[in-house]
Amino acid sequence: MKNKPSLAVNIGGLKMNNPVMTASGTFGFGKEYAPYLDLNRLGAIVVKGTTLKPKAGNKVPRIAETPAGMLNAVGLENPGVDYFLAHEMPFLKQHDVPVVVNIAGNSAADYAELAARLDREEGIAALEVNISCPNVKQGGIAFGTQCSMAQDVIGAVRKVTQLPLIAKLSPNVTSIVEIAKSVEEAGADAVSLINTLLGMSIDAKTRKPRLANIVGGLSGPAVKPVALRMVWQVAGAIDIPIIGMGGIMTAEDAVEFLIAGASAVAVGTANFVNPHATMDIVNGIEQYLEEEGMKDIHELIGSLQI
Amino acid sequence: MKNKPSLAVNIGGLKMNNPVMTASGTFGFGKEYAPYLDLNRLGAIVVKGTTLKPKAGNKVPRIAETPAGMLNAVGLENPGVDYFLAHEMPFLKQHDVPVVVNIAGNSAADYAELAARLDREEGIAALEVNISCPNVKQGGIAFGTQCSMAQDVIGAVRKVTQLPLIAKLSPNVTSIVEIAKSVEEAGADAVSLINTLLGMSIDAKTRKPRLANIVGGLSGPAVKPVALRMVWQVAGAIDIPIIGMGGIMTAEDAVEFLIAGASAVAVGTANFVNPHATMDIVNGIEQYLEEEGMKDIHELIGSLQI
Amino acid sequence: MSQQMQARILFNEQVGPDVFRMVVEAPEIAKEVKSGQFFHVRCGAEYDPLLRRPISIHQYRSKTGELFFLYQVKGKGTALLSQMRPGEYVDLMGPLGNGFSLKKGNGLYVLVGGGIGIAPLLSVAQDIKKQGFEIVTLLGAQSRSHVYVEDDFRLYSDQIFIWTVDGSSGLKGLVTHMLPEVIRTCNINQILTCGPHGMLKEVAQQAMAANIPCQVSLEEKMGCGVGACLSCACSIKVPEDSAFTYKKVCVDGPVFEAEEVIWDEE
Amino acid sequence: MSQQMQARILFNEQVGPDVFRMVVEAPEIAKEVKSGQFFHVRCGAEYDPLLRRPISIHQYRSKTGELFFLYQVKGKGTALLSQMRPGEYVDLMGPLGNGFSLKKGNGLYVLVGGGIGIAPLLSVAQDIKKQGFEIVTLLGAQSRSHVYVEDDFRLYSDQIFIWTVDGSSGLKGLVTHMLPEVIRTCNINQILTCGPHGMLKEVAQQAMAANIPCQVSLEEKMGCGVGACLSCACSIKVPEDSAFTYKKVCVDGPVFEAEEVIWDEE
Ligand SMILES: Cc1cc2nc3c(=O)[nH]c(=O)nc-3n(C[C@H](O)[C@H](O)[C@H](O)COP(=O)(O)OP(=O)(O)OC[C@H]3O[C@@H](n4cnc5c(N)ncnc54)[C@H](O)[C@@H]3O)c2cc1C
Ligand SMILES: Cc1cc2nc3c(=O)[nH]c(=O)nc-3n(C[C@H](O)[C@H](O)[C@H](O)COP(=O)(O)OP(=O)(O)OC[C@H]3O[C@@H](n4cnc5c(N)ncnc54)[C@H](O)[C@@H]3O)c2cc1C
Ligand SMILES: Cc1cc2nc3c(=O)[nH]c(=O)nc-3n(C[C@H](O)[C@H](O)[C@H](O)COP(=O)(O)O)c2cc1C
Ligand SMILES: Cc1cc2nc3c(=O)[nH]c(=O)nc-3n(C[C@H](O)[C@H](O)[C@H](O)COP(=O)(O)O)c2cc1C
Ligand code: FES
Ligand code: FES
Repeated sequence: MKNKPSLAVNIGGLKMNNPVMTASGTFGFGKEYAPYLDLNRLGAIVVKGTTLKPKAGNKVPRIAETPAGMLNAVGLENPGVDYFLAHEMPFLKQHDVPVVVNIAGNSAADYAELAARLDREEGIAALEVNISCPNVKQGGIAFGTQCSMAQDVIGAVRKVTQLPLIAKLSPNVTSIVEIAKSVEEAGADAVSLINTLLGMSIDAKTRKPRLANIVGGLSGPAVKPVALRMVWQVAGAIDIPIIGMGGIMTAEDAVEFLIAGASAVAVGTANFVNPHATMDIVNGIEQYLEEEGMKDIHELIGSLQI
Repeated sequence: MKNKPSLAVNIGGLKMNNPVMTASGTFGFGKEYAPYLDLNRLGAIVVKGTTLKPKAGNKVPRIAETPAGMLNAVGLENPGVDYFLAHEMPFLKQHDVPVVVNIAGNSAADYAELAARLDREEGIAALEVNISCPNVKQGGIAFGTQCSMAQDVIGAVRKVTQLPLIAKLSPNVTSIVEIAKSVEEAGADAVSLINTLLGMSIDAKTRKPRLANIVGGLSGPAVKPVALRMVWQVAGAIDIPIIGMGGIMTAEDAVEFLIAGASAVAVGTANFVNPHATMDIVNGIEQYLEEEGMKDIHELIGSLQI
Repeated sequence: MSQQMQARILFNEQVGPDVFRMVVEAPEIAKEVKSGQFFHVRCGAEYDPLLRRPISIHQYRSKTGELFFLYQVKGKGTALLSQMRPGEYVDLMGPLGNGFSLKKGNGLYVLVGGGIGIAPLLSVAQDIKKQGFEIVTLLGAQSRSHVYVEDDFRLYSDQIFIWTVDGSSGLKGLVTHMLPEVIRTCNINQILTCGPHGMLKEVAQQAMAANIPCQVSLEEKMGCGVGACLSCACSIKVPEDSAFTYKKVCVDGPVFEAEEVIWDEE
Repeated sequence: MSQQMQARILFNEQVGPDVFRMVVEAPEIAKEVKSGQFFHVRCGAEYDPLLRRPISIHQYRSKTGELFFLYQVKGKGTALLSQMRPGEYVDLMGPLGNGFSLKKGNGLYVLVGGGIGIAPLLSVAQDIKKQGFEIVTLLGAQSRSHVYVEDDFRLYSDQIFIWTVDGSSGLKGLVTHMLPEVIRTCNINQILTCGPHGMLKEVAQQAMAANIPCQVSLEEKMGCGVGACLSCACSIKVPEDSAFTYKKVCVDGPVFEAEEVIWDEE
């Protein structure tokens, strides 16, 4: 019998059976998509961005569709870390899938406190530090656009946790390479790229912004070329692994990110369009490897032919 | 008889009958689209980026389609300023439409020499200084991503010409507002935003980049949300007028840019999809003004309701 | 349970200037659906438009396994939907949301629908009729040509009143003008309503003032449809100490009790 | 003159596993087109796919005002095109490009087509036949099922040879294998060819070695189709002192003389 190719990857200590993760904020806490797929077949579940205290989030409308994309300004609505641990983790723990918690805060101290809290909990496989959310007034995006602040946050979190630490970067910067280097230096075990591009939509009829928050984050196929470019640029500049995301809809898209140098991928907006997109992508990557005669996904990672 | 609304705008000394321009590099030297529309009905024609010496440009493939967008890496192919003046200007001069020359160079001195050369010529209504082309190795994008270099180039050009001077900015920056402020300070009469977003496309089958140049500039509807956001941000920060562009396909799109604060718009990729897009947009803006009971386009500009 | 499926289109016919009725074959699903639930519909195979569109169940026939949708062409998505032909397949996700739940009593039910908001009410009317109760239906529209599937409603309604803003059909004015009279004169078990937000608010307030149970079907822009993206927040009263400020139209709704909704927020 | 138009589709039928023939009504244009020219076709109304697709004229009938296209479904654009139905309208821009120009002489013409590259050659065959000249046609394909519209070519060709890579139809091997023999045994006015780049290069080199005029139809990814965007650069010999290094497939081509092309570049 033919052996299946190996899809397993290790993202800075986060071990996954396959490289397909969910993108934070697009997959809830996992249970929402349970009717549509077997959660155990995911590489990892990255849950909605979590903060110390509950956050109400922004007013509606919170989303607007754009050509081949969407803007969102959810504003980090979440029930807070305590609620998450009490009410969402139990369900996730029933599964055999790594859980990555995406964290956000208003200061380096916030992030550190949250990380310390999660570090003590069982069943959490890694932390993804969102230093790039464009939808909150304070902090958020600023952390991700200046190297020094990015370093402060990652450094503070690094001090309080042994968990694999993934820095999630903003694409709204002049040099993604500089930011990536600075978080690597500050002790990140991996980077996630990209978060959403800052965008805006206006209703010509009412002359009002289509989002209550005026601006929001652009995601979906529209941003894929930018995401792919950033993954490729960063792959050439840092030694820690990259989780690539931004507009991945199909296995072919995922393969492109792996070729560009990502060691894993996250699927976001695609979940809304196709609730079993992640499964299709896992299967499709496996099929691609078989067709190409590759025995291990690492043969594919960073294999761009120039 | 009902009076038609006034569509005339003045962009830092560049007077146009309507706010609809062509985006540099997407409309050749005008003659290419002459079979499809009446060039005299355009607000202005912005010609292909021009350099002192002829440039061969990049190898093919130079374009790749992406979801709701396209990447290009033409690499500033152009016959040089002398050829342009001898062979392309005569045709343009036969028309009654302002001609804006988009210029590029490898150093502030290059730009200044080119600007000085064009300043002496008749029939040129304005200069658009491209400090943002992502497709040339040297210079190009670097000028547009650092305030000091942007200022150097614009300052050098400002010294040698009285023509209306438009700075065309790159969106691949952390703060478009800072760059816009710095070119305003250096003497620009207007800004054009946005040039293309740096992107990449990979062919999963061959594992090669789809562009010979590896990376290229993303344009088309996919980038509209980013462009609109930048126009809105910059409109709140500078006093010189803005020419908005990036994914404008229809009059409704154009109206959105005007609402966000652009005083004129440029149509790029849309020309390839619909060769008389510019005319449809001029007509559509006029109709919008009529329907809204507006007598002058200036009632629309910057009219975002927040 | 909610699922994603390719359903074969049996009919897709125009029933008004901008309104279509689509009938699809979905035998398993047609047995499970509840009136007031919706499906999240993919309107094209490419990425523009990208997102699914929520469309309510208009009617379901458990026996024949048919699902009906009544939809208005608003933009790109619904325009593409209207171009689909019988024999083709449409990508559905659902049934989603909670649906209406009928409050029992010895009175009658009042249905109030405005615009395309009438869509889910036909299914409700069917349910009520099956249980042998009386129905008074009030339908509001802009003008005569915007009164859709009136005959279907007549089939189930004991009394039906059509209101048009321009008076070109039925009575002239807003459908809510008549509600006070209906409330005064009838013994009402429950009011069930769907339509523009302003109408819902008016209906809800009249019902609450008269202490009549009232369910409203809300709308909000949706991403996922399953509670994962938090796009569809709506202002619903929650306990002071709750970790949540908003509820989600897609999973907590789209149907809410009138008194749960915070109507003052804009 | 080139224009943009909405042309009514008369037929759009499958003629091979992945190949379709579309016939549209375009009376004015059908009078003006030249074999070897192409149309820039919009394949969908939304923004994905965004760009037009270049498709050659396969046949034109000035009398009935019909234009024929023969196209292979490769990706999104051509897939959408194949779903269009008679009675619908397709958005065309054209005719574009230079087209083939026949070199007169007292010999015959050789047509060499590979894959879907045969599309424009049928139109050329018609032109040549109208002028009473003899035609030898060599068509290459992957396998039997990839030999399209063979009968149409038989209609105009005095001799026709089919080559398939797997030998499942006609002769086994590459179509270019036979060219030396044809060149040796025939008095050839001109060779006209369209197909994969490797094939064109081989044909061009054989023709040049034998001093036979040869026109090749090139392909390159296109943006505008009218010479404005500089996407479609191809390496053509230009004078040393020219301001240009490249020519444009869309306006300077797609048909070039074999000796103009710089074949060594990759
Ligand atoms: C629970 C629910 C049930 C619905 N049932 C029906 C029905 O049975 N029949 C019917 O005709 N319409 C119904 N609608 C409204 C319908 O979803 C929108 O009219 C439709 O999404 C418009 O899409 P479009 O592409 O045609 O328009 P566009 O304006 O191009 O849509 C652009 C974007 O806005 C969103 N959007 C626009 N209007 C609405 C809206 N009112 N609610 C939610 N999202 C919106 C779209 O999903 C899309 O993301 C329902 C809405 C909800 C929330
Ligand atoms: C002058 C000319 C004439 C042509 N005539 C015909 C014809 O008669 N019949 C036919 O079947 N094909 C013809 N082609 C090729 C045809 O244009 C492509 O197969 C088609 O564009 C593929 O589009 P797609 O969306 O199906 O595939 P995709 O792969 O999804 O296309 C993606 C992108 O690549 C471009 N592209 C892909 N292949 C080509 C190509 N070979 N040439 C140019 N651009 C390409 C598309 O335009 C699009 O921008 C011609 C090409 C040229 C340049
Ligand atoms: C509705 C929505 C909510 C999101 N919330 C978060 C979040 O809480 N934390 C975070 O790091 N990223 C968040 N993101 C960004 C995604 O995780 C992802 O980086 C981005 O959407 C790009 O991927 P995509 O194009 O596949 O969606 C959110 C995206 C969307 C669309
Ligand atoms: C093929 C192509 C060539 C371009 N060449 C130039 C150029 O020479 N100079 C320049 O300033 N911008 C150039 N641009 C950028 C456009 O002028 C415009 O800023 C950008 O495409 C965004 O607008 P759009 O989305 O409407 O195309 C080019 C764009 C395209 C697509
Ligand atoms: S639509 Fe995603 S949470 Fe309701
Ligand atoms: S396709 Fe634009 S120049 Fe040829």
